[in-house]
Amino acid sequence: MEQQEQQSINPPLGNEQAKKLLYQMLLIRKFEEKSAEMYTQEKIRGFLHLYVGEEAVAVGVMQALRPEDNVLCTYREHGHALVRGLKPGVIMAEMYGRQEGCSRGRGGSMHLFDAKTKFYGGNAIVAGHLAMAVGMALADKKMKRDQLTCCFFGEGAMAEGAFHEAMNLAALWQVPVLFLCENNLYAMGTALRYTHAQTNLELKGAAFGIDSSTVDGMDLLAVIKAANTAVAAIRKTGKPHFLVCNTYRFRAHSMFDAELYRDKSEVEEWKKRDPIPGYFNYLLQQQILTDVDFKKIEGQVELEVKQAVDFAETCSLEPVEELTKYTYSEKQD
Amino acid sequence: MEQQEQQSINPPLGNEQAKKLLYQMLLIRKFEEKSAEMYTQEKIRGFLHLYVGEEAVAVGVMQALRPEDNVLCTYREHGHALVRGLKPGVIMAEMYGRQEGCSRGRGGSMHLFDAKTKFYGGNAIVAGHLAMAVGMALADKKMKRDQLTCCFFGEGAMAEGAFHEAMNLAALWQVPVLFLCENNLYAMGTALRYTHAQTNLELKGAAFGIDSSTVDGMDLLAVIKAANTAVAAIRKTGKPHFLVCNTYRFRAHSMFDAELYRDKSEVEEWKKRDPIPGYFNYLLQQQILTDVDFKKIEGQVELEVKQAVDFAETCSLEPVEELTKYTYSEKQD
Amino acid sequence: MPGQLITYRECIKQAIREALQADERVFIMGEDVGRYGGAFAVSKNLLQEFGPERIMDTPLSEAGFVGAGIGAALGGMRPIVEVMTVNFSLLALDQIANNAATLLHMSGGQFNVPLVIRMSSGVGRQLAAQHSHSWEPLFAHLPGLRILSVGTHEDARYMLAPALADPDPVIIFEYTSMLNLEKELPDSAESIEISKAKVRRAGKDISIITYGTGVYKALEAATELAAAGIDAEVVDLRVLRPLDEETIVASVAKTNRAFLVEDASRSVSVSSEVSARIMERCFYDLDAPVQRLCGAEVPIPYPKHLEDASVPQPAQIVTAIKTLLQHA
Amino acid sequence: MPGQLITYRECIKQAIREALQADERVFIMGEDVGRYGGAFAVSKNLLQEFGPERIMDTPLSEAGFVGAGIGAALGGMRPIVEVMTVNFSLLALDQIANNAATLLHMSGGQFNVPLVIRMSSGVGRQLAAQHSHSWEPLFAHLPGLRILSVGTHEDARYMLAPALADPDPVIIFEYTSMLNLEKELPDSAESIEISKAKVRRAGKDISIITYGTGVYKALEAATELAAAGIDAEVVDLRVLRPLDEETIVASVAKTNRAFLVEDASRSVSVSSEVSARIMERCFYDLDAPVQRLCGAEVPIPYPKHLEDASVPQPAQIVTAIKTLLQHA
Ligand SMILES: Cc1ncc(C[n+]2csc(CCOP(=O)(O)OP(=O)(O)O)c2C)c(N)n1
Ligand SMILES: Cc1ncc(C[n+]2csc(CCOP(=O)(O)OP(=O)(O)O)c2C)c(N)n1
Ligand SMILES: [Mg+2]
Ligand SMILES: [Mg+2]
Repeated sequence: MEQQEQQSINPPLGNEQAKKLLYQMLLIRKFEEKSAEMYTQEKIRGFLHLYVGEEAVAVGVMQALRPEDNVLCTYREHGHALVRGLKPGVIMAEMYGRQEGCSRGRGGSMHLFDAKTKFYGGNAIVAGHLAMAVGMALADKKMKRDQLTCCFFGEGAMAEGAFHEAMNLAALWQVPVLFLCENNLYAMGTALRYTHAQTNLELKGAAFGIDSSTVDGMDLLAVIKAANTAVAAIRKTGKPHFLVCNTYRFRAHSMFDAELYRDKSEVEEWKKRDPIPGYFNYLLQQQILTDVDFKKIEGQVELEVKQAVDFAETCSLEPVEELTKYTYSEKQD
Repeated sequence: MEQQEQQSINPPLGNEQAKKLLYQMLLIRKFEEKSAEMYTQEKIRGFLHLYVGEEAVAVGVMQALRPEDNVLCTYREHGHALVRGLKPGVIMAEMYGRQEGCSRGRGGSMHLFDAKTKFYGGNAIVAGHLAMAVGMALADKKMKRDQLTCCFFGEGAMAEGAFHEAMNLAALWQVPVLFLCENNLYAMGTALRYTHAQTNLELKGAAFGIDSSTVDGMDLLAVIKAANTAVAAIRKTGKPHFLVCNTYRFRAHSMFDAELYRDKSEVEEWKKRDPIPGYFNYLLQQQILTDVDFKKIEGQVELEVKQAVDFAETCSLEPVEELTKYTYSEKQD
Repeated sequence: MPGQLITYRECIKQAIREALQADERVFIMGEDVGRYGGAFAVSKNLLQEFGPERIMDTPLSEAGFVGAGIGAALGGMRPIVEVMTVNFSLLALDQIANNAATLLHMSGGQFNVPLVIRMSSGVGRQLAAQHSHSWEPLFAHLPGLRILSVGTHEDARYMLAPALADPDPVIIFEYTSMLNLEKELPDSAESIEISKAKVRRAGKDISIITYGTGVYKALEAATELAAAGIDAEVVDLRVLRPLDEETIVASVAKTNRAFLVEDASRSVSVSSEVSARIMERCFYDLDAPVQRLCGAEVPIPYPKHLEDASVPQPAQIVTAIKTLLQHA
Repeated sequence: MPGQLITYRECIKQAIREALQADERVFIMGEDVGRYGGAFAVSKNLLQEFGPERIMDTPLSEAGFVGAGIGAALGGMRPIVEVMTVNFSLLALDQIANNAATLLHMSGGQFNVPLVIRMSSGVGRQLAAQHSHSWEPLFAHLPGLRILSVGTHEDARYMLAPALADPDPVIIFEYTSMLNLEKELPDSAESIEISKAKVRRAGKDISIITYGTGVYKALEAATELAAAGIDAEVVDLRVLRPLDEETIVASVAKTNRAFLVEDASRSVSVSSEVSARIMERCFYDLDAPVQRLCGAEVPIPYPKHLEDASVPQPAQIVTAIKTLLQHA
């Protein structure tokens, strides 16, 4: 039965789906590399947090979600936004601070929002969105809507009291939240062992009686399986689940980070587990894709990223007169 | 060896010590009954939280501490203050709002403070003192002082993020804190099962890698044993320990509480396990005390409580001109 | 039934009941709102009437359940979150300031947060330093919030409905010390605007501008002043953010004098702001400098005489205004 | 070595190093102060110099480590707690307001809290709504705290020592946007008083009263005004609580006009308080109403042009003061 359930949750990847996932990972990678470039050119300002190396997590988890599910992320959310279906152009425009951006240019890199895809940020107070996620799931439960809320956060966020309160509330209320920890081993420059006395993060779920699991976040197929299992359980029981994805960020915390806190060799070691070649090799082996296909996809991605920049370049600044607009809702009369 | 260690930690109670413990429990009980009476007479105002039923916890834990250890409590702290060595008179004077009180009358029932006995309150923001306790222990560690910090709090407090952060910091920093949970099953009117998804509270220690234990808080001897064991471990290792004492409050949460949330029968059931007769019966059995001794002790306690009230009655109000005194320290020049 | 006495507590309770009856999306959540009956018995029996889905007891987790309230509001509900008292609200202030107050603007108008947070504020029960705060000024500083202060029975009864109808986060301050106070409730349920201050007593000699517990104190003082031939106008700010500057300006333009009364401690208070606005808008109308009578700059002590000394009292208002008018 | 340029960042760093060298009881704790080198590189290499016992990296737990700082201060240490930026400080505000600020009074004078909390504040790097707050007004409202604002290199270099010597909790606001700014540091380490405002430029026509990022902006404006024949005095408040009212009054008594500048949003701000105090103390000295130029009442948006529009700019100060003086 175990076996059967696994299978129904994880049908073998169809060719189209297989390609799409690769496309998504590549899109994140190239989009972010371009973003870094645009940052250097001072087209993008503020904080810019890149997800490079962690792509398998967003891609693997997001495919388990439905359009009606809610998604909440941190400030390291370009990847999630892209996979959730925000157009690269509106994200780039947002980072350019243009009003055609997904948040009218008001938010920048850390605050991507999109009502259409139920993408609730882009939240830059670490762990500040966890309780909101619980509340959204509570609303769904009260309204008897069959949908779940997926909340991404880092392992650093788990030291905040906010994590503790949100987990307890979700468990008490039995609401459908997927608590998705992206454990990339660092919170800025603070390594996991300096953040948590108990470094086996999954154990923290037990303190709230929440079902928990851990997966290799560098392995897309493993993430897909773990996410599908978790999501299926949430949909079935209506209860929260805590999933830890062990991953690594290849680049600095943000563009300001001199990376004094870790050895280059450690980064190089992890790069050997880069999720993109890892997954592509699997596709090669399975004869789902060829090198030629890869090049083709890569070309499409590069074109899409280029178009995003081109679009952002054409976009306009919000008139300064609109500064205070939307501080309060406009009167509906 | 287990056996041997147990013994050295728990020497058989001497007669004097046995009597003293009974005296302390009775003193808390009678002092609080008197306080309730004085509250009804409007001599005491504000919030008054009684500890009746929970006496074995404060008495059992406090005997394990040394004068140089730090003690932090909640607003339900008359008992702890008494056992720690604050004079009943200065506590009563404090509740009368008189300047001879232990906090110059500024604090009242919820804010007993005493530098001499290292009694750091009387803290009325639930869980607000836990992180302070960790900091005090950190100072001791840094200053290489061989002392520990004992921090009392209720099971309700454990739902606050503050609990989570304090536990993690104490574990990371390996500082000597005794986290002492007085689980009386209710946080105001909210029962344990509505406060915590995981009602086995001891399990929460594991989430931080903190050694934890649980004891029947209605049984003085059990509390003594558990407290001695925990304190010995802390003194030996310098690491924190989490001790849960399961207990029950016989009276309302505060004088404002109509107790709508629990059945009288539940309270009656628990009263059968009243720690005072329980302990006294043990002393009788062991022929350490007689009924006559009990009456004598009771008489002494009643006298002491009466004297406390008499003292408070003679005390004076702080002049209104001193209202803002000590908002900032007086200049030391 | 005009003429019937009702407590401030009962006014709040009726408002909540009505809201729960009127809209399925409304629910209350907070510590001890259900089984305990509310820390101040405001929600007594509502659990029995509406059930645990609508009257939700929460654990001690102020940041958590306020955050959840924001999320539930985003999800289409109309939560009334009760933070038992303002004293515990700082634990949730990050949620309020960084999420509730910013989401609409930061998302370019996409996500509004129709949340109501109620909390009990102020001194008056000898609850000492950690339980007697008047933190309205902190909240009144934050853009994106609407801050209401319930200084009368009328507002206690009728302000909740428009607050719930507001598409943005509204914070309602109620006052512990007034719960048992009985007054006649105006008969009409005339629709209350939560954008306007209200002149509670018209007068021509001086404007007493206040809010919260200050309103009845000011009215009491005004009655006494009237006996001394001084006709004071009493302005109840009601909405501490965004301030209704026009009502203030109109009153001061008429009386040419202003006296500000507030329980919160003086520095960087709502009265500071009102004084600054009068400076900016009414300087040339003023016959005398605006004066403030605010809370003492001190953690509130427990004993009655010191607690009383730490907030304005009607007698002080009377004396100060008499002096001010002699002077001018 | 007068004449040598030094960044604001380097000033802060030197002050911290000196404090660590001077007193064994001093240690720093906060997020990323050690291995990362400080979020803004202020504490770079201090870990290497002083070791992990004195430069303590903490987890993301603002309430926890601020509370621990209070405890360590009670335990005889002299902690410098760094809250990375003011934006995260609300998570610790309960600790600051209910513990640090009240313990001394509430214990009847028994327990003082010699704690210093530093945090970086303000706009200036396009960090958007959740990372651009100027929350000095919130802290300046709370009795029991001393609030310092570091508007110059001199204060960045010399304010920390007296803050550490203070027996009570001191909160120091530094400014992210000024970190890279180079200035000459006055040669002397003359002892700095943390109870006094400072006249940064003497003048006779108008008092520009400000703090923090406003100081250099005001000085810049004053230079330009001088060219137009207007002699502006610039008062740097420096201590936002308790306010040094005397310096303000003395300045306004001399110039008869005041113009207040502040990055924080306008309502219930430090400028409100200053305006109210001038109203109370200098009404009859004033030739014109006090004006305020404060931050816009809005969550700060990301794009440069909107960010710039949301805080005062020197050119606006110049224009406003020219208009004000014509008018008078
Ligand atoms: C409450 C809060 N404190 C501090 C910060 C500054 N900060 C931004 S990201 C970060 C590290 C977060 O680490 P983690 O949760 O592991 O996420 P990651 O960045 O690794 O994805 C810190 C300390 C913040 N944004 N919010
Ligand atoms: C932060 C905070 N929230 C709410 C309250 C109101 N309150 C006071 S005591 C209490 C219940 C605490 O329960 P618990 O921690 O179990 O301690 P007990 O009273 O049972 O000893 C509550 C909700 C408070 N004082 N502080
Ligand atoms: Mg991380
Ligand atoms: Mg309890």
